[in-house]
Amino acid sequence: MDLNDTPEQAAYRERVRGWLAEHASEAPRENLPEEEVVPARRAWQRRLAEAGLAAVTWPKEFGGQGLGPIEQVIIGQEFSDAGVPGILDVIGVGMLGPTIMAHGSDEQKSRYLGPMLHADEVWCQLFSEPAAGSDLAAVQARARQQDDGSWRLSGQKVWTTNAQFSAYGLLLARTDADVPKHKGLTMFIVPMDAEGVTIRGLRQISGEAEFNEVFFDDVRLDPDATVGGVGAGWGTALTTLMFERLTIGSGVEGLGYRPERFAEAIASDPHAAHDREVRRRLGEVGSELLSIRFAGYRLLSQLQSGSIPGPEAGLAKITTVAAAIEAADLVTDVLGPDALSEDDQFAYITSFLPGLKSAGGTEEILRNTIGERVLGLPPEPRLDKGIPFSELRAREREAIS
Amino acid sequence: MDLNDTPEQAAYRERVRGWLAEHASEAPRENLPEEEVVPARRAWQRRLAEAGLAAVTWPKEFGGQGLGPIEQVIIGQEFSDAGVPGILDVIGVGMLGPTIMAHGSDEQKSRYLGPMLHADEVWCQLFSEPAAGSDLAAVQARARQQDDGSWRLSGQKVWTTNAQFSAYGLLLARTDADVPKHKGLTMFIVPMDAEGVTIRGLRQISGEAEFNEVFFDDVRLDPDATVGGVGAGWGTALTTLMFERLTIGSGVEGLGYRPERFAEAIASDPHAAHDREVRRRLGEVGSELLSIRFAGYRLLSQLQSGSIPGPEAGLAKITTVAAAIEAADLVTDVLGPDALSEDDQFAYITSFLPGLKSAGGTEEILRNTIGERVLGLPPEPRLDKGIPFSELRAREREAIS
Amino acid sequence: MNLELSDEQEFLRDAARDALGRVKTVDAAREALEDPAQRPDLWPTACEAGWAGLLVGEEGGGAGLGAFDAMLVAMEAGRVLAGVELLGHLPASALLDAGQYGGLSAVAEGTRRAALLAARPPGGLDGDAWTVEPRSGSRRADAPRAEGDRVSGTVTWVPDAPGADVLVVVTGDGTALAVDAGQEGVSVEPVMRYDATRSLGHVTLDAVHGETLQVTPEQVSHAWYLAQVLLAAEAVGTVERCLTDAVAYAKERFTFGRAIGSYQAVKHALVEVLRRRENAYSLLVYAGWSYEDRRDEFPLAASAARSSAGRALDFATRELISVHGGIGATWEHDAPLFFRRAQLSRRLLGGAGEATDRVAGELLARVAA
Amino acid sequence: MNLELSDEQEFLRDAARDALGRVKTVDAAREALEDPAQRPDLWPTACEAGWAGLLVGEEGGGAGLGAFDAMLVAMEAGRVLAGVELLGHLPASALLDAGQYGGLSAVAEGTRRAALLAARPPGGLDGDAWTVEPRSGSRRADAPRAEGDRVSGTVTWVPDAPGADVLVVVTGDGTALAVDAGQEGVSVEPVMRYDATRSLGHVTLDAVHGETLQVTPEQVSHAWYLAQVLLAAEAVGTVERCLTDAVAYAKERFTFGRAIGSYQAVKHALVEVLRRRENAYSLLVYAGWSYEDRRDEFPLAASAARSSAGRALDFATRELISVHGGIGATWEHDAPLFFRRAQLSRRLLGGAGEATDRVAGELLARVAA
Repeated sequence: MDLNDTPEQAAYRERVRGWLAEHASEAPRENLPEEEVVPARRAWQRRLAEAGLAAVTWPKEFGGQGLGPIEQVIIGQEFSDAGVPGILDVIGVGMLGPTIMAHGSDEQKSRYLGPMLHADEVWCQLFSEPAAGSDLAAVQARARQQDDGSWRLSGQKVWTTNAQFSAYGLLLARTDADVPKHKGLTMFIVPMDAEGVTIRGLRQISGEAEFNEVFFDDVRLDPDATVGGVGAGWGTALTTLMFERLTIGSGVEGLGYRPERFAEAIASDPHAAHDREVRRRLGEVGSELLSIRFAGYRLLSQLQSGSIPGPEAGLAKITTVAAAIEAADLVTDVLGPDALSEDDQFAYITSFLPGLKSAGGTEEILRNTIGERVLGLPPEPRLDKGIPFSELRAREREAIS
Repeated sequence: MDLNDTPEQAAYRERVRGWLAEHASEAPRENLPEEEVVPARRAWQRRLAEAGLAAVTWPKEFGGQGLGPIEQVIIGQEFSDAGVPGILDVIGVGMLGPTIMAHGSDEQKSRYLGPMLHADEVWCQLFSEPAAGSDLAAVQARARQQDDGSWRLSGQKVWTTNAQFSAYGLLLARTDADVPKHKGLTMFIVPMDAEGVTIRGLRQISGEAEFNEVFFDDVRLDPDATVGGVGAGWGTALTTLMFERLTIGSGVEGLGYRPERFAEAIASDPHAAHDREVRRRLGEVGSELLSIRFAGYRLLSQLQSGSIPGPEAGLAKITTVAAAIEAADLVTDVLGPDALSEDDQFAYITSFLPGLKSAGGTEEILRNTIGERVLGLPPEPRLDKGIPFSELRAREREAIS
Repeated sequence: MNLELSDEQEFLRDAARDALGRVKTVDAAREALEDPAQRPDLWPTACEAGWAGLLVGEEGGGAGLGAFDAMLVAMEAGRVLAGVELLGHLPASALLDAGQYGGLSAVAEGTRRAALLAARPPGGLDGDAWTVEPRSGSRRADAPRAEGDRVSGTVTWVPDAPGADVLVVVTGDGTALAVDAGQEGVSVEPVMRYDATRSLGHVTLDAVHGETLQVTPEQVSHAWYLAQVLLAAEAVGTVERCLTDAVAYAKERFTFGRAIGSYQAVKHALVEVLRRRENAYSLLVYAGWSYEDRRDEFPLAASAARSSAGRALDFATRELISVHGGIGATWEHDAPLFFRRAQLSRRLLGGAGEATDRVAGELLARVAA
Repeated sequence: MNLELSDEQEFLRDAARDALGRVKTVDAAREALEDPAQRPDLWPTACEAGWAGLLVGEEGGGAGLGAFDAMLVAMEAGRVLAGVELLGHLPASALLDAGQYGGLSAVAEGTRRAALLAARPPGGLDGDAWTVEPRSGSRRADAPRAEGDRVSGTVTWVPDAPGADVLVVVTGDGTALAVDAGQEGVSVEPVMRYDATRSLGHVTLDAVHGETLQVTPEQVSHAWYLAQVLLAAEAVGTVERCLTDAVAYAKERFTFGRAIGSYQAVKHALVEVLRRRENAYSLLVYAGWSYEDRRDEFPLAASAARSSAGRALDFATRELISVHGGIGATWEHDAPLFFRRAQLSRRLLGGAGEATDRVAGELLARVAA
């Protein structure tokens, strides 16, 4: 058991540190005016791409370094220690680029990957819909092929991060409603500036618009906009989701909810720090958050030995969200209503976490998946198997009415 | 809103009190040697029957008083205050007798109800089986009719209270396996001394045998042993279960888990009584147990106004079991390992409650029922509807192998 | 024994639901987060409905109803997040009535609105003086002090203080005084935190004139517990609303070919909301009954009700968001408004945690006695 | 970075599973409840396997392995409820090694068994003296005291004290002494509570001779934390066993035409057992790593592991009963034996609650520093 770097890793870490010592000052400053943030982070990603630090796990042929997830983590740790941000387009570089590498045509690879890597074109992921969240294969956004081979797309996507400054989106649409739901899907590349695309910020509990809704009104797509073949969209989407799990997996350590952060707030009230009830609660959430830190290190060990983390890695998210909710509740119980000021860091956690709970699929679906795939428990009866999507929808409408 | 008696109720209470003042000394003493307990309680029930206090809700024609559940509750309260036990055969008088009144033949009523009331013959309920608990309609005990009209019964029942000193049992058996499971059931009266009946104490966590297993090996039953008609056993069973809910409903007040009982143990340790963590936990379980007391009073108000409690009354059991488990845990945390001595009252609670959790159906099934019947949520998909029982069993065997 | 609602109580409840239903209070709760001026003034509604004098005896110009009747109104207010100033006014009015305050009839009519400068009765582990909520942190602050008929001190997070005409002040030794809020030396700073439906104020008194009320220590402490049960009743109303909304959505939202309410994870969680609602409501009944018939149990009952209802509210509002998935955590949805209500209420008037501690304190005192 | 088991560790674990698998320890756990003589003596197994000297350095005749290796063995013992006397012996042996105790090689071989008279390091809210478990109640008791080389005092609930040859005694000021258990003035009363697999004793010392060990205060306190992580590791082993058994039953038990494991209520609860197991195991890893490489974090890591594993054990054993329905609460089923183990373990060595309090204490001290 060893938490330390191998000699090769230590050497790599030294190189990253060396680069940072020289260039950290070029990173975007904190507290930039809102309109300057994205341009500054674009420029910074470009700088990182030039230095070979933007997409270390990409193959060299696409401009990456052909390295492993551990090197990615080392970069994350060193950047975090140096207090500088990483790349702007984590979604594109971490998930969508690799999907295009796996399923895209040679033209798509040569056209899109370079500008993505250098943040000349930022990407967004257009999968979830209001009625297709955990049940992603239920997407209703509809693309119909025209006689000239082009497509017409209509529908709505939601929870789209970065849509407002993205050049392209990778979009999952239904191209055939008369076959079972997993079979009638196709993946598309959509230019976000196309006519008929409308982007609207989606405000969260806190009032901030952390996500977007994107509406498509008869948007024209080129015949070669499909990725991975017509009707094969579900398989393409699974690739993206696998990379999503990897991206999240290697970026854990509890989303930055270190137990010390909450302990500090409590220590500020000496009365509370000596209250056994407060200490019991702090001790419980503290243990949970510490365990996540080491669950993260265990995951890295797995990655390093070449295995892809299983669905049980998702348990860390459940733990983190629950513990951070409880920790923020505790701090607010101690500090009183003043900790609920909208600009307070704990009020922000309180507002932010309820939404995070179902991000990337609800906890219920995650527990189903882990119960079935990890523990080998039998699945729920499925009422939607083998039934054409159009009939499923008709049944739903009937059941509600 | 009024917790007090109506004048009629007050008068009734006075009469009960008056009788008790005169006769309480005839009640079985506490701490009788084990072998004297049942005879003494039999004699006491006979005494109560003579005084018209044994089956107040039974119609007069069967020896009852034709009164309502409130009078039953008043008796319970006064007996409890006087520190004397109630009747021995709560299951027979409360649930099985009323079932026979509803579904039995005239001969059955005149033959069985009198001796039941006077505890000359105690009864037991033979419904649950090892593989038919919450899913009661899955019973496998098999009764086959013979050419002479008599029946031959084989199978196993479990969780049978009082079996070891019962004269009769009311038994749910399968008489036709080739129809869907609710349709092939029949209810029987079974003499517990018949040849082929074996009774075995079932020890619980504590080591005490609070229940029995009963085995039936080719037991002969008379042609007139059926209650409510061949194939109509499920309907008959539902009547029993309805009276079971009523019996439990009017006997609540938290199964005697008064919050003061736990507070007393904690107050014995002045250190603990000033520990905020201990107080928080005591306050929470105390609130839960107090709420059950008033939930019980609300239920009585409902009964008094003539309504039969709905399935949501079962929530009180969930609350009570969970709160008492937590309360016993708390007390043991405070008092340390010594509270785990086998003869300690809190160790007994700790041992007893895990089994109580699933008594009368698991919490999961109860929550399903309440969700569907009270909140109107849609049911789970049912895979056993309309399928012959024999085929269901075959499918199970296949799935496991 | 009858714990069902009387005909009069059903009428009171239905009338409250009707009166409050005329204003879009839930929408206003959202708008007021960005512009507090959007908070509707419901005091005229309260006066018209007779709620202002609900706990004032008939001789004092009130309706002479009981604590449970007040809870029925509070439940309706909680159901629609209506910011009626009853949490401050009703407990204060009960104390003004008990102390035969001169201006009682105007208070009962509601032409003069009252607020209780929420002082906590002694108890628990922190000594035997009355204390008040600190501005922040968990240590308790000293209650105001009086010298003769002059009273000074600061009380923070006072429900319904902004705009109140009469402030009922409790000092460190448990004396209650009625203070005219219009006089010099009284300063009320309105504060809004997270839930825009609730009017709160930090009040500072600088040697202001007060009229000492002739009340018993028990009456003073019961005013605090009245505020506790009103918070509890509001919470139960909100829980019921959350349950209704969540059940409706669980029936119409489909995933994997089934309504989500058919899945045990959702179904059991909603039954858990119901279970908590039932328990909290039973304790409201206990509190209402003890206020009338067993006054020595009122502190226990009120604390248990606050504790139970507070936990139910926390659970129900989180569950409402959770059932809705991501959409339940968006600004335009109602769920976050109920959630905000839960978050703030949990930390007011000693916090739900202190109420739980008081339940333990009462139980331990009971067995020691 | 590599937190996977090394080949040697896998071998150690498999060998332990194999050695303990030769005895029907779970059946013995049931039989011993009625006849403590049925408790199998596993100490010869431990000696043969080399566990006695696991934490003693090679110069002292031991294997010089790490804390995590000891946890691997404890996990296997927990998995089958094996009553091996490692909880007492291993922490004591680590301290005897650090203090260069004369009879160390016999301790490392296991021909002389050691036990730690579990004294709690200062910390938390109760002053800065070492204390010991009280016989009952939550107030802590004074640790033994030494005058010269004579030591007196009573320590209750000492794991593995009956039959131990060397008692490692910690006094109120944190001095550690090795006491020969065979001498006059040493009395060990064996006690059994609820879980018959665990050997416990109340020990009284009446001015007995002790050999003062030359150890640092940190080393003495880390012996306590070693016992904490061994309890935690045992618990994780038991949790894993509970999960395996519960999953197996959930696949084969049918109700309403479906295996019960297909219902979300059962499925999600079993995943919750897994989640708690994963968290507790991650903290064992933390504890093992910090013991080797970051000793100042060991008290935090060990306390967190004990706290997390204790809660996991409580949950898993209840869930195992629950999945089985009524049958899981019967004497002949294995589930109650795991449950009994959880109930007693939770209250030993300060209790899981104190470990949680220490996590908070360490975190608060860390941010204050």
